[in-house]
Amino acid sequence: MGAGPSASLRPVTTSLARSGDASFVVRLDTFSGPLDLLLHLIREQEIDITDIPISRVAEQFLQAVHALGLNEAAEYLEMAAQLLRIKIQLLLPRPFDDEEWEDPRAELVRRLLEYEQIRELAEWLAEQARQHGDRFARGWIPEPPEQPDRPVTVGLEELLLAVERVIEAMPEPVLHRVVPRPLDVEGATRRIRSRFDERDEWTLGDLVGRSRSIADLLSSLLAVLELARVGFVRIAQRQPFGSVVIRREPTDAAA
Amino acid sequence: MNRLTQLLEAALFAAAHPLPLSELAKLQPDASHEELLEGLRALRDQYERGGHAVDVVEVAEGYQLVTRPEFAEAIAEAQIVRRPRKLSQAALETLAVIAYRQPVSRAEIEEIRGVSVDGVLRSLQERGIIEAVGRGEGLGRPMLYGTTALFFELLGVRSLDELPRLEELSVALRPPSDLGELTGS
Amino acid sequence: MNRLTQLLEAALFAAAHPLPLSELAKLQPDASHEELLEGLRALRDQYERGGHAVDVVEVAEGYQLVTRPEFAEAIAEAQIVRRPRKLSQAALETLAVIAYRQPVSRAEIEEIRGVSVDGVLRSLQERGIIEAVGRGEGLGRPMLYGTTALFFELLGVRSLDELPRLEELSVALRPPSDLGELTGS
Repeated sequence: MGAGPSASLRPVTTSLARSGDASFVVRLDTFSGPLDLLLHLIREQEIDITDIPISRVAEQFLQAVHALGLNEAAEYLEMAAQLLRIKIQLLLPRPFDDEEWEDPRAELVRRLLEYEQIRELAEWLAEQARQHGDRFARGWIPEPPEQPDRPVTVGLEELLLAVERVIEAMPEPVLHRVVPRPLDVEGATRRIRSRFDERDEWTLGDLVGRSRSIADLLSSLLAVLELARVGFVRIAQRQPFGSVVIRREPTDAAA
Repeated sequence: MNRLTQLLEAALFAAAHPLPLSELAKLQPDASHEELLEGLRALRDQYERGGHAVDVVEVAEGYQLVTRPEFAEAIAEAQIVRRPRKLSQAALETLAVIAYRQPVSRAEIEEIRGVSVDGVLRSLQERGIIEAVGRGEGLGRPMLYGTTALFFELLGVRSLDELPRLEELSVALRPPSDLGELTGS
Repeated sequence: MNRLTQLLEAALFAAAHPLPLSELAKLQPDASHEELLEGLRALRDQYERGGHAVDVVEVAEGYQLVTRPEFAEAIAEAQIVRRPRKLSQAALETLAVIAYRQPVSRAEIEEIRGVSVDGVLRSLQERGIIEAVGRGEGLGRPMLYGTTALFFELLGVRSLDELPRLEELSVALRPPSDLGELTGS
């Protein structure tokens, strides 16, 4: 199923379909819509667009829609319906002398021509984009360190909206007064000192533990610092961002 | 290179996007229109004579420094830059309709293309190639679309005037529509 | 300029980041290390001799093209490259708190906004919209922030008193709790 008799200019993607009687080849995914498919059928068979043999084209169109698995595509089905409607209108007897008669194909022809123009323009755009796509703009602009930041704009309205957002997002004000809780460094020092009876080395996290409050945490930290100051422990960090280790100093000096 | 030419080079170099003449004029407020054009010409000459890989192009109603096309293959192959993503046929056709009929509503585009263009419009808008330019009359006051400066940048054209006129197209029979109005005059 | 020098120029110009020699080597795989360095030197020479406003410099990550400093300044002054841009939501909200509560400490802003404002404060300060105006009472004597003359200029108001709904909003923006009470005294 390689190359069919028609070498479409557009990219080949997937399945081919061949209709029984008329030998035309259509390719799935290469059509950007029912007008495209219709135009393809007409142009490929070198049909005069102003005198479309609707009966034949409608049949081919339907076959193609089936073959392409486009049965689900409302747009294609709509076009198929329109073609059949035109076919029927053409079959109706018309008065020989009726000057008011309008070819039921006229509107379709107009749309097809209009669409064909758009396609030609699209091709021009594609070629233009392809050519210009080979010209690259500067990809990256290093920030000169000494240059001031870009100027900014602020509007009053913007500012007021921001204020309102902030107020909106604010938690309910705390109405009760927080009872002051004094730091208890002495108590914490006693507690921490006693923990070194268990072992000689603690990480700061383990030592301070999960404090019940900020005051407790601060008390513990101050206690550790105080113990380090008096030489009871040494504070070390073996690697950057590693955990802080508190180690009891050898007690020979004290002993 | 004289001072103005140097300033022009520095500005085009630092901006990356196309700069209109009105912006470039700020570099040396006492420089005339002609002097600016002369400076841009001098810069081009300098690039040409020096055998540089870059060039000044006129695009999207401005001036921009870009690499010469003959080096595209090599630097794309070396994976130093990626070529811009190709536009799909659907995107190209939609762009063609918008370019020629802007401002235009989704319904009008769909009427011409015969398919739904919802997804294509969204993606073109996200890529900044088209934008909503207002609302039309009529039912539901539909959003109207137009092309952006990036559209011209992508194509490497100065403005709508550089797009082919409908009369120049090979499609023989002109449809009895108002398709020609935008470019016709 | 020979082909390699041209390729180097095109690559450095179009690349999205500084290019190390290893990447530049991909442009012409048979070129030696020395030839690449020679090419970069040739490009520099060409810029120098031609009196160009650009230059090749080596940074930690590799080679890049830059505007010469003396022109960078002129461009910054002409403000053609750096278009004014809007502040982020986060910056605006922080600015709003400072405008209505000044002088105000970082802790207080953070309490009101419920998020860390470290980065935002720094960037607002760098842009000259706010400044440190003193130090507060209490633990650590925290830095206090206020708005600058540039802020009023941007808003188009002459002074704090001209900010709309000043009294009402400054009360509404009171921090949910008083910071001093937490640590006790």
